[in-house]
Amino acid sequence: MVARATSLGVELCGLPLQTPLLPAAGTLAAEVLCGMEDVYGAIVPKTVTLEPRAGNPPPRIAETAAGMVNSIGLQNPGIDRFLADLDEYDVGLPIFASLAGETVVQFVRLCERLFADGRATAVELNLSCPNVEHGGLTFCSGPAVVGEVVAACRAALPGKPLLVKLTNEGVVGNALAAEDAGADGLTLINTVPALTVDAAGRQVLVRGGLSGPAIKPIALRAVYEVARMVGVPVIGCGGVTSGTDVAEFMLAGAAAVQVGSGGFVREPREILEEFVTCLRNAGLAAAELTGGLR
Amino acid sequence: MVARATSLGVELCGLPLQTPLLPAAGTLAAEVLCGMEDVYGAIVPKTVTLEPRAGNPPPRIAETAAGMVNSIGLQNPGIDRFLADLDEYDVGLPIFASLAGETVVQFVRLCERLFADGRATAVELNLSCPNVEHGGLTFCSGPAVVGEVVAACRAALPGKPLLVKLTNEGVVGNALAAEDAGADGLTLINTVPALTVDAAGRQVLVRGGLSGPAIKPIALRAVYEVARMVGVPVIGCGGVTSGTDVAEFMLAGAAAVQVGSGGFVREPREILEEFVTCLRNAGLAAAELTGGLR
Amino acid sequence: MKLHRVRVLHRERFGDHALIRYRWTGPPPEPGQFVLARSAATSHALDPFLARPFFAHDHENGTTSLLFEVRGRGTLLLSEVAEELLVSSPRGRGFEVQGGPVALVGGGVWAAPLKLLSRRLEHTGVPHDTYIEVPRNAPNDYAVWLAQGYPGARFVHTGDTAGAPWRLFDEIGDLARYSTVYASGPEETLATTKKVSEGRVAAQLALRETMACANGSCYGCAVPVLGYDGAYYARACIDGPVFPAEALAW
Amino acid sequence: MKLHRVRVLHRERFGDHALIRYRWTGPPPEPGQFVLARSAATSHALDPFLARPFFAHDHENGTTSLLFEVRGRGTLLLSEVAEELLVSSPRGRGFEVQGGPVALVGGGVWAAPLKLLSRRLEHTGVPHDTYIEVPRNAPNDYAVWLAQGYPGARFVHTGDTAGAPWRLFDEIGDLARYSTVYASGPEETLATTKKVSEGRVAAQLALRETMACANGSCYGCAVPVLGYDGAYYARACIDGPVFPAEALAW
Ligand SMILES: Cc1cc2nc3c(=O)[nH]c(=O)nc-3n(C[C@H](O)[C@H](O)[C@H](O)COP(=O)(O)OP(=O)(O)OC[C@H]3O[C@@H](n4cnc5c(N)ncnc54)[C@H](O)[C@@H]3O)c2cc1C
Ligand SMILES: Cc1cc2nc3c(=O)[nH]c(=O)nc-3n(C[C@H](O)[C@H](O)[C@H](O)COP(=O)(O)OP(=O)(O)OC[C@H]3O[C@@H](n4cnc5c(N)ncnc54)[C@H](O)[C@@H]3O)c2cc1C
Ligand SMILES: Cc1cc2nc3c(=O)[nH]c(=O)nc-3n(C[C@H](O)[C@H](O)[C@H](O)COP(=O)(O)O)c2cc1C
Ligand SMILES: Cc1cc2nc3c(=O)[nH]c(=O)nc-3n(C[C@H](O)[C@H](O)[C@H](O)COP(=O)(O)O)c2cc1C
Ligand code: FES
Ligand code: FES
Repeated sequence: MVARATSLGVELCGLPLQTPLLPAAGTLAAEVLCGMEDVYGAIVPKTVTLEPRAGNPPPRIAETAAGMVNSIGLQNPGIDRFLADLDEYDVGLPIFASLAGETVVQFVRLCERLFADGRATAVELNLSCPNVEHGGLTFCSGPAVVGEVVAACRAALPGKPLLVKLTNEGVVGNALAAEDAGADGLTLINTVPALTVDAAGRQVLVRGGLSGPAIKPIALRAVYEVARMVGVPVIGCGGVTSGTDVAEFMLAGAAAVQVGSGGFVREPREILEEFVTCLRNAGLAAAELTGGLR
Repeated sequence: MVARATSLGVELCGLPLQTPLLPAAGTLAAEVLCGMEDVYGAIVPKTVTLEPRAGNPPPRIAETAAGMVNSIGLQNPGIDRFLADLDEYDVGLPIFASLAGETVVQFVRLCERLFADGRATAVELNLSCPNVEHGGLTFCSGPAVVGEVVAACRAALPGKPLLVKLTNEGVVGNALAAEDAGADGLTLINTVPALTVDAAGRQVLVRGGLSGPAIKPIALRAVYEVARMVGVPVIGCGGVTSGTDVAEFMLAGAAAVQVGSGGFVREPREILEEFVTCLRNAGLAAAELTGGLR
Repeated sequence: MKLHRVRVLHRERFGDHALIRYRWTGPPPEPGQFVLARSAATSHALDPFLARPFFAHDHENGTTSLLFEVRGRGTLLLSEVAEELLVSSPRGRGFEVQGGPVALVGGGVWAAPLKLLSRRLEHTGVPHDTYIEVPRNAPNDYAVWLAQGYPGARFVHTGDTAGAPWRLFDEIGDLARYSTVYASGPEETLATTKKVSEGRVAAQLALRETMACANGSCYGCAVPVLGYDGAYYARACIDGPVFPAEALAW
Repeated sequence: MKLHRVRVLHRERFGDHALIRYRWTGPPPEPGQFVLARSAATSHALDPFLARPFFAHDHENGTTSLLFEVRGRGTLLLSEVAEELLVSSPRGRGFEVQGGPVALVGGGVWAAPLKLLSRRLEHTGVPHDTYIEVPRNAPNDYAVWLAQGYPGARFVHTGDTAGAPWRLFDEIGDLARYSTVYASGPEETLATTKKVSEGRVAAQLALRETMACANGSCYGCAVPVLGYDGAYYARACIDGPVFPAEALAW
């Protein structure tokens, strides 16, 4: 119901979205989409790679103060199976497919497959994955690498909105490089590299990425700094658990907002309803919040 | 009392410390040192600059999920007054003076003053401050800048232990550069750039640095990655609020551990006592924990 | 994840073990299913971040109960400050109940889901024996306290050292007289159950893999299992938390 | 910061205002001093991270009380889940009490420290009048509830719009008949007090600057004041929270 209120709609890269809320990649399975049709503006499936990936051995998650560290290792069935099952994600909303490769060529191959298939409305490049051609540094390790992979994918996706998802480290330089290379939008931020230690067991518990409320101030800063510098829309992501959080990200400059681990502890519909209350109190439409700091 | 137990002692850059616990720079005023003589291994006063600094206008702090963002702006009375009052920090423990400059020359000038004065046992360079010669990027913006300032300070402090405190961003490269340039130890990490937004007031609340438990997994990761790469000791810092946290940092590779904002919410003595309990349970001496992952 | 606000009806502590009963009028839990729980009083706080998973210990007349060990912050808050809880609906795949006779094998507080299972077996007339391992160093009256929940169970005092589960199975004797062994206990008990049951008797193990989303979204609760084309990681929250022993690639 | 575990003796709510009394046998608070408080029940949780500062509202016979507005997570937890509190010793520089007659000027719940101040004035025989501003849109019996704490106080119903404090001072009339005005209220009330007192009467203002360490370490609670050589930032936690109006560089 809420989602029908016109004041919730936003435009992203020329696409009208019924709400500014999106799931963050890797945090919402197709199995739980039912009943979410009016909550989200678009659906972002789990990142897919060219080949199937088994993922990392457990333990894969550890709770931390107001957050969690995960090391899933991009477990996914590969692009063939992904496309075969893509309709499971179809709840009448645009689908933004999240892609990751180990080489630029793999990224391009994935884009070509997505483009040929045609069902995904937009593509989100997950650049926080290791680049095997650069000694395992991620595709976010610097503007040159970002520019290269984004330009290559841009060419493979004529006319299709291309979002680029970045890590916090070096975010301003990487964002500018992505925009220069043709990105239509930027998703900020992926998880922050982190570690948990089991002191009693004297072992590393999980070496992975930090998400959740703990990183919200870091993500807000990234959105704020980047939105001032680029001309393309920014999608905020990191630690959203409430409607106020959504408003904070939009005020900081985001055109839309992703909910990741916050969806594990709150019902996304409740987050949206709180956001509606924020809008009512402010007497503003969702789209008016973006960059609406006084 | 606790502090006398020999099993708590560690060695840092050739200095014997009675405990591995230090206050983080800027988080413990001289006024509250009384009674802390047996808790800490050394005292780290607030960062001092060449000239007095008024600091930033309020609001300077905002609470966040399991943490806080601060933007104090290095309010301090300048090196003259600092040295005049330095004895206020003298509780019979070594003093590690934290220094910050806006140029390499200012850093060197500060080192010379400290060296001439002689009372500080060691120096900690706070490189997370803006470098006016590099368009306001911090002195942590890359290995070249780090190398330059560290080498210059090294030369100005013959024979005095030189610690270099780094930000998380680019920490491995910067750490290697600092070591190459002659650092005797590395303090990891300073606050993480962050932002808080007041959604109701539609304004930025504080644009500053995130500290507290929220960043502990990020700091642990930095310590872990750097300690594996360098030969000099690492001092862990970020989100410590308990004795278990101290143990986690040492297991991840830290030779000593700083308590910053955790001291605002817990009594440092209690943290040390919990750490003693950890050691007892493990049947280990403090120094044996460093890098003691199984 | 949708969490429902429910009223706590009863709260009990024994040492570091806690029993909580709450009003639950939603879909009743199947044996071996779990719920997520957090203290409603502290739900404004963002730490602890995740809700905690617990097996449904029992369910009767609109009352569900949880039996758990107080380990860290989450369980401490649940055991102390919670007039009201936030709980999920029962989730996951529980025990599959077929014919009997069957054996229920539990370890201490982690026998939790066996209570609801034995109620179901009682109800459907499946003959079953219940064995519960109690560490030798447990307080004297621990078994007595635990026994309230498991009428007719046999409490086996094992050593607190490694190898304890083997002693348990020595006591149980020939497994071939059972059609299925249902196990819920410490990791070692589960592993031993898998070993001793292999080729002799079907076994179903209730796993307690760390979870985040609990709805299949995060792939955090990975359990290595054998599929048609080799081993892969199943998700304990939706493919389990109960797995057939032979499916586990341990 | 050392926090002490204390028992809550009494708890009261009126709308979004709360009154808490706790047992305190440490050094008694001076009027205008503050304490840090957090709920002991949730002290294992790391969020909310910081303890919350509150003026000592009252103190008598080993019982300290706090009067506060329930605003966010911290005050909500304090008002709901706290059989026990963790509190600091009274801290900071409070009101300086000299001769009289004096005026106490408060705004709603934020008049909190004036209660202890009036007790002190009563005790030392300093004549004083108390004026407390109540927003016109407050519930009918709000002033009645508040009045329990301030016998003899005059409750002035102001508008809820900007300019309210001016109306308050209209009611108070000529300030020159007082030697000091002590003010504790919303920011606007403090600012207005500074303005109207300038050159007429000494004024002392109780500030509620956001705090982290509360012991002078973090420089987070900066208040711009006029020093010998120009304006600088004082620390509200140790140089205040009460400041002479003329010292403030607002
Ligand atoms: C499906 C399922 C059902 C469960 N049912 C029960 C039950 O019926 N009764 C019961 O007592 N417990 C049960 N558990 C375990 C229970 O969820 C954990 O003990 C609880 O989450 C710990 O929370 P805490 O905040 O107290 O501890 P934390 O503070 O989170 O952790 C305390 C210590 O335990 C360790 N720890 C926490 N969780 C795990 C884990 N899953 N595996 C290994 N180590 C861990 C931590 O590393 C830490 O050292 C179940 C778990 C699952 C997944
Ligand atoms: C010395 C001192 C004495 C105080 N005495 C009293 C008292 O006697 N009675 C009383 O009701 N309050 C008093 N306060 C204010 C009280 O500490 C805050 O209202 C409380 O900390 C809010 O905590 P919370 O967790 O409920 O709100 P939060 O969740 O922290 O915040 C709720 C909202 O209030 C805003 N907020 C929080 N703190 C402040 C602040 N200091 N200034 C401006 N906005 C803020 C936040 O931005 C947020 O929008 C005092 C403050 C100080 C520094
Ligand atoms: C369990 C888990 C799995 C994730 N998987 C992916 C993924 O496949 N692709 C991706 O781009 N980001 C992935 N992320 C990162 C999130 O999309 C998001 O960027 C990050 O978690 C920060 O947002 P949050 O704090 O709201 O969770 C994952 C995060 C979590 C917690
Ligand atoms: C209020 C405040 C003031 C700080 N001032 C300084 C400073 O002057 N110099 C410095 O090197 N670090 C400063 N820091 C950073 C801390 O020393 C520490 O690196 C950081 O807070 C992370 O540790 P923590 O999480 O334990 O607080 C400050 C931190 C805080 C919270
Ligand atoms: S807990 Fe997230 S997939 Fe199982
Ligand atoms: S609150 Fe830290 S200096 Fe005042």
